[in-house]
Amino acid sequence: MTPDIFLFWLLTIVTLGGGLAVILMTNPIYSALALVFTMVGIASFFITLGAYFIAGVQLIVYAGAVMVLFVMVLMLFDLKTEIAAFTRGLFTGALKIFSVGVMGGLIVGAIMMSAGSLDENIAKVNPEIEASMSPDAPTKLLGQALFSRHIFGFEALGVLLLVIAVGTVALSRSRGGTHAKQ
Amino acid sequence: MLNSEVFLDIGLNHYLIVAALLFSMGMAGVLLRRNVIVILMSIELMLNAVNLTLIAFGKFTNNVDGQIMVFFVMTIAAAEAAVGLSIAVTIFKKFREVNIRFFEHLKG
Amino acid sequence: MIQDKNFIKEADVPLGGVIFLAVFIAIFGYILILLARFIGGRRKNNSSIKRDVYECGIPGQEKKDTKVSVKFYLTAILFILFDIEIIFLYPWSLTFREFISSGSGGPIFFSMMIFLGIFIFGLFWEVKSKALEWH
Amino acid sequence: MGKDLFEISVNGIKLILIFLMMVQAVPILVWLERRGSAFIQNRFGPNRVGPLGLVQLLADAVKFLNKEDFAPDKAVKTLFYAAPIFALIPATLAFCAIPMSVPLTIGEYTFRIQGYDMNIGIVFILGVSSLAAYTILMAGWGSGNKFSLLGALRASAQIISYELALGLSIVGIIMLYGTFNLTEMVNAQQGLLQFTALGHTVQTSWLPNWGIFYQPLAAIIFFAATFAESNRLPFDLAEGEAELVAGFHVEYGGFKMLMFFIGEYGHMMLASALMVTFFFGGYLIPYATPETVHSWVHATLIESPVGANILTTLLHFISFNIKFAVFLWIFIQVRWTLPRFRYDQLMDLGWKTMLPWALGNTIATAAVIYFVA
Repeated sequence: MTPDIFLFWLLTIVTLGGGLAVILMTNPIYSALALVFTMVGIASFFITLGAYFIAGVQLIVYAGAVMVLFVMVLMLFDLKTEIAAFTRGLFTGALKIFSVGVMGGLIVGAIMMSAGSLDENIAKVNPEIEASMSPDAPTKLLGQALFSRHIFGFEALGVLLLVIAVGTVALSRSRGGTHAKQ
Repeated sequence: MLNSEVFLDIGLNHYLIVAALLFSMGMAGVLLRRNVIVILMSIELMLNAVNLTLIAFGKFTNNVDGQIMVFFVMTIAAAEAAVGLSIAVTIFKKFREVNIRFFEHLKG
Repeated sequence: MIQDKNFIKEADVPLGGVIFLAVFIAIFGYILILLARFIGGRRKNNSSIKRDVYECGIPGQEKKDTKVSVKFYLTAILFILFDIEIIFLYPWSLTFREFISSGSGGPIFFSMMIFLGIFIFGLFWEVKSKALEWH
Repeated sequence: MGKDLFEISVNGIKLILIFLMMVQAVPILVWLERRGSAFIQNRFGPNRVGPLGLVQLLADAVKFLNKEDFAPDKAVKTLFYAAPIFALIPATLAFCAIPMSVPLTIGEYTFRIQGYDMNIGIVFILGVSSLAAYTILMAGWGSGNKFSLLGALRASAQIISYELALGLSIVGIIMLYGTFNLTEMVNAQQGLLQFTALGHTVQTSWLPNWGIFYQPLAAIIFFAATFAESNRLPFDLAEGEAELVAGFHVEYGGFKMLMFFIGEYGHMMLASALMVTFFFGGYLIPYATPETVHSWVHATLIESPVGANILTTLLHFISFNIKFAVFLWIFIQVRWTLPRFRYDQLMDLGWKTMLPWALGNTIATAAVIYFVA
């Protein structure tokens, strides 16, 4: 029972618990904080999977920026615990839960079926990372791949972010703004 | 079925199943909840489940493209959350209460 | 003796230590609060005025929800967008020297300068469009 | 976490010791602050309780413990109590990643004088310290008070805006050292200042090879941004203004208030430790590399190898603490010398001056590395 196996099961419980809490909590602020918990759990999953830089990015971008926006918006428009948190109608609700269960079951079944299809002779640990002595080998690998083969995608994202920045400012200045001239 | 081998050596399937469960939770959240902001959060949860699958495949096939894909998915997810929330805010200003059924009254 | 390189490879990111420390601090903080509640003085005067919301002495006039300006969430959105552009800078700055030494530094440098150009244009537009005006 | 049980337990105790060291350092810093401010304002400061008022802080802690544990009616209980607990976590997690001395080798074990060695040092510290905005939002929302909510939103908006400038100034540092790992950064700052420009190397004889000489602008921006991160003056708009009284912790009293202080001082300690590690050579003694110090100690002072190891580690730990104390004093000094910003000046400074300057610094560093070095 080496530590990192125990760690995996601990993280599974934390992340899946957080995921459930996001859906079941009636007060949206509690579900937002549960989502922060899930994000940190997924960042720890990335660490156990060896993608250290992506775990750092997940912590900074998701847990540190996107969720702060969610919590801030929820607090700005203080939504009390709503009465009608879930969809009305017992039958439609049950139908939805049933369809989600079927989909989840199909995915898990597909995973179990394709258990052995991944050929086993892939080295347990990435040879390039193992070879280089510097601690930043995994991130350097990522950087080299990102800027040698995926430069176009990287530039396209730069333009996308500019478009979003302009869009949200225009959207927020629409007539709804509290300071807008009604 | 619960022999110790399943519990002890963590393979690719364990990560995929965890990601699948997270994905179905996100989908259930989108279907069941009425508050626009909680629906956006469930979409974030689904996107994170996809990220987890990408990274798991990246590790077990020693290929770094999975991590680059996660990079791009994160950017798009953050952009989507930003735009989605500003729409939800404009709705809140008009109808003083954020609920999914107000979306039909949007013009244009 | 002092600085052997391969020592770093042993556990790249000791996640166990991080989780253990976080849990320990949470328990430590919780015990502190319980301690303060247990040792703290008994509630002699528990009038409703005391438990009212603190408004510099004036009894609270209105409910909690207020009209709060839109600037806060706009800053948060712009923060996310510019934060992602900074995140792209990290792997670039790490591998910048390797790319130069391996000869192909030119395209990397100029592609990042284009990216930073877009970043600066976005920031310039935000400043000019008075989106961040905290009047 | 360690090869066998002994090493794991040592690592665990080390983590707890670093956390307790931070919690213990807060009363000393508060005492230093009150005496320092008294010295500046030409008065005495606490000197009644015990010699030079040192026990005053212990008395304050006991007084805080005796305070009644009060929560207003409108407060959201769980968030109200979760906020002070969560205030301690980010600063300590980040502080434990900072190398404080040379690794100590006793027998076949090698212990590092730092909580844990991360191969993504800086990114982990940035990620964890970006979680600090939640404790403020939780406190603001949890105390159910309209003013504390407004104070919390202002404080978190301020922290967010300055995190951008912080992130960008760190890019310059990563380009300089070419690594995320803090131990590698400190090792890169050994010896004397030398750099290669257009082919030939320039060697100075008396300047140590510290980061401040390569990246002065990044150091200034980083230092100013960390002031805003820890809500220290002149950036403490959250609780400074007249109508906000005490900002997000207006409804807190007794020990919960003290925990917010511990969080704030924790961020202050983290900021000064990072300044020392990035720009002032971490635990290195200015003109000597760890090997020369070890051989000097082995030759002159102690014969036994284990003793020499311990002494070299101790010397480096003392050099780290001296630089650390200098920066803590600067943090306290600035509080009593600079006036407070208005809120729109504060946000303008963050978005319209520090961010462009940090961008300019990144572009300039990249250009110098590409064209010159």
